[in-house]
Amino acid sequence: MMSDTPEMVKKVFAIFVVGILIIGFFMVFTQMPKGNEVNVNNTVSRFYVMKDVDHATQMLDKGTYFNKDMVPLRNDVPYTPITFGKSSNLEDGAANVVTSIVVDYRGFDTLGEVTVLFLAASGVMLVLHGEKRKIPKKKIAPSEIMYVGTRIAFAVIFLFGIYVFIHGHLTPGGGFPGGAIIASGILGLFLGRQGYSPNKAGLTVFESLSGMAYVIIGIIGLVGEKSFLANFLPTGTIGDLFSAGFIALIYIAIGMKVGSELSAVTNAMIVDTEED
Amino acid sequence: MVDFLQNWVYLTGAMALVGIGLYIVLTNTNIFRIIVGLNIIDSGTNLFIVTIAWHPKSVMPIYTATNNLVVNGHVISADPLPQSLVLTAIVIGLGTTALALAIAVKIYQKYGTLDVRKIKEGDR
Amino acid sequence: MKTYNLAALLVGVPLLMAFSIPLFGFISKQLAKWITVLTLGFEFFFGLYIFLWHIYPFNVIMGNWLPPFGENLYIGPFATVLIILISFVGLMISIYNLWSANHGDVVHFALLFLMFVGGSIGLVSTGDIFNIFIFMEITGISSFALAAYGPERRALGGAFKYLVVSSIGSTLYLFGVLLIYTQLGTLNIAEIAARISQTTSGLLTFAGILLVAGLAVEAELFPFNGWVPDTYTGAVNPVSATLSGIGSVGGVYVLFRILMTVFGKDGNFVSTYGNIDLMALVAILGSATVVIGELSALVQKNVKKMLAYSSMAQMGLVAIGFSIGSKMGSYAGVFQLVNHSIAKAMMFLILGIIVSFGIGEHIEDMKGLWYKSPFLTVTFTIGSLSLLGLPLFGGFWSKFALVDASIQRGGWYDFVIAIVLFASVVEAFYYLRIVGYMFTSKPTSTDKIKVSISPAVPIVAFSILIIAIGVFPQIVGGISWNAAHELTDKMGGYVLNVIPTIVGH
Amino acid sequence: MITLFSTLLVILIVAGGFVAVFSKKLLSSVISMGLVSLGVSGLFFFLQAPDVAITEAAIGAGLSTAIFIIAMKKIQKGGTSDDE
Repeated sequence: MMSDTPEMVKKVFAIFVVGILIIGFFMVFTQMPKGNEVNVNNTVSRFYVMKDVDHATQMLDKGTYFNKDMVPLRNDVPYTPITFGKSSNLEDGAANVVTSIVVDYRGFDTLGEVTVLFLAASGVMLVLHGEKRKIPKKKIAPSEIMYVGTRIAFAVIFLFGIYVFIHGHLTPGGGFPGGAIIASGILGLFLGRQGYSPNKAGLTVFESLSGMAYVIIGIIGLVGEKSFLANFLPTGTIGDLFSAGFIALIYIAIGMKVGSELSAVTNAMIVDTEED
Repeated sequence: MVDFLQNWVYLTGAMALVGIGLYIVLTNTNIFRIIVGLNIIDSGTNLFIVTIAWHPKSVMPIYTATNNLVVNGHVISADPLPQSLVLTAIVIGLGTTALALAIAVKIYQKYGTLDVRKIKEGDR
Repeated sequence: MKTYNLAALLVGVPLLMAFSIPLFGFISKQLAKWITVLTLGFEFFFGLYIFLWHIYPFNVIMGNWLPPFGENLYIGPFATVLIILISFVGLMISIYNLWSANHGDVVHFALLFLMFVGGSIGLVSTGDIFNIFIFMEITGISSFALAAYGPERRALGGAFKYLVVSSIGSTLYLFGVLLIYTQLGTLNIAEIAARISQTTSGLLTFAGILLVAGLAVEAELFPFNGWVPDTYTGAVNPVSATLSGIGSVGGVYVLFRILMTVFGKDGNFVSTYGNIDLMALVAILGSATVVIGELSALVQKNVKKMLAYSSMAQMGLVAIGFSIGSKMGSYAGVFQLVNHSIAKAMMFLILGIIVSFGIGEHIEDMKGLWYKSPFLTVTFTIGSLSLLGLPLFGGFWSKFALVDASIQRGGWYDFVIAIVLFASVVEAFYYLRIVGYMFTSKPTSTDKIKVSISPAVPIVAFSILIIAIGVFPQIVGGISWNAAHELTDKMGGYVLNVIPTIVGH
Repeated sequence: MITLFSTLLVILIVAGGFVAVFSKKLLSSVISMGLVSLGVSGLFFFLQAPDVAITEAAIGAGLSTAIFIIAMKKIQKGGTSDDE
């Protein structure tokens, strides 16, 4: 960064900056509340976990939610117990609370996050544009075991990725790791065969369509439920596969999008790395 | 008491990672190493965020047949909101890394070096 | 609480179009650029509709979860004026791009440009402190890629520097957000703003410093703006215009939304909670930015680098205006932001046309431009005169308001008068030097520069707007005044419009 | 028991970070960065965040490191030291 300063001055400066930052953080940590009580109960997450946001909103509309000192009465909102496998027609049906926040309560964040990844992939293609794949001069014949092995492994990995994002609302995982798993399967194909290249146009179409599907799901919510990215499907019994309304749809779109995007990034980076 | 200390262990680890990453970014001139530093800062940030969402007595925020998140009207799971923010931060970190690497590769092709100082000299 | 959920299309339509641009790109590259123009035209007219039919202020609820539980967009007067500004500048630059963006991967360039503008619109309208981080990353990542675009290799170094500084900045911002979350347990700006005084002050101060440090990168304030000259000089001219005219607008908006609405303590003059008055801190940083930026611009021989440093200095003036903390100061800040954005974007575009005809960027190369192209010379002069604040041009009113506000504030803010005068004198010196070169020296060759229609449209539109604002300042003045009201009266102007039942101080 | 194990993991992660700082070879720096990510994802599991753990393992530790190594191979500097 600083080109003219000698090495030693730079190191001392760096240690100084890092030291100030860390001392500041530790001074702050001593002030953070850490008692015996889990402090989730003082945050908005309490209602996400109890799936009771509607109730809390009604209290807020009546003006009883914030008291005179502006401390929200987060412990006073009554709750209905949720039993796994029995409670049904909740406001949000996902058993995995993190998923319900990511896709439902704060779904707009996730739309932005998908966009960030999409832009990064587009940026990689913009920056690396104009590179041609060089035909390798001496072809190393791929080992038969490697070739067959990666193809079998790809099938397994692909199915596992799909499993991960379809069950995103029940088990840990979801669209992003699912897509990344599929992309790593495709990475395996690159290793298994020299000169392998996925269908680039197909990846682009897939990527665009799944991204558009996400936004269109949002617009269906706007038309049907009067609010962008609102859930328009019924929520079944918590813990069932078909229980979380539109969460599964969105996670399928995200999974396909992330998978094709990361494959496209890998492809763009790997072009030209064959030996020359 | 041990549980309380445990929180500090994680926080110390997170801050150490952020410090190490920042040190790498500030002192190195090799572009790839700077990107390594940015990645380590990201890991430290994520660890920090997940740590402040956690409490020694908490359970994971997923309803299963045996895992009940609300006991006596009190939520006992780890805070799911920061966890969902971390998911976002991880994906954004990957995007930044990929773009930075693409720019670095292009820089190497155009300048023939990865050293920040030599790139500056090349521009003059 | 007024809601108007259809305005979610302000963010939804650019996203949908951006996702579909690769498909249109299969048909034709020109079509991809036209999609950008059409989408930004939609944004601009939607913004005008919100403004002229006076629909603002309203909320947009996402997913039927009311704030503070879900995410919302809050579009008040400040957001309205910035949405119109951003989409107008974006629309104009996209028309310019029809002519200028020709080499390389045009489809992805159009896509990233569209999402840069769309992300900035989301950034100024969102009502959630973490959502701001997301939109900062959207604008950030697209601008890194845009800055690296172009035939020249110096673009890459600038883009990489911007990337490193900006990702460290956004990490600091994220730390600040999470520290506030540990105390208040919410991410909604309105609820944080109402309850900010409940936090421990040490933590609040530290979080505030982290947030300011993170946001100052985008807002081009002093210790964090080392990337500005390299990136602006390296990028192709439309991209420099975009970064200067749109990117910095979003950065300043978020900085003062955080400082004045979230951290702000109402009074005669807005100050912040915590051990340090962050408004005063930003005033000092802004003054340093003005002085350093203007002096660096003065010694530059490269016109593009001069514009980059001048852009830095102008953002410093904007920051000073807001940080005075009074209604008049915020008015001056908003007004100055509008003027700077329009004039600087126009001048980068003009420079782009000049450079494309094989004339260099050096100040000597501007000699005798009048004989080659009177059109470009006149419009460049209009931009310069507006920036240095001559009467009858837009910049005059904002600098006038800035001086007025600092006189009202009094005390040690008197030095702002000196800084504004200093800035005007220095700007007059280096801009009039270029203009003088353009008019006086007769060049050896007088090949006429023929400007085709698509780059001429934005330049004509920008210069007409500058003169219109100069003659009728009430075009921008009225809504700027409303925006200043929104910023200085945080409960009535912002918080109660989002959560009506929350109890005030 | 878990306490002891996770403390050890934190120490390992910080040690990995120091390897990334002081190693002469770029490749070992990158590999130790991947190990840091992997260790952090293990910590996420102890911190009751299985979602984050899976995502960090797949994206942070897996794909990031892979893209890194592809990019390094692209500039043919895989094994050499980075004194250029």
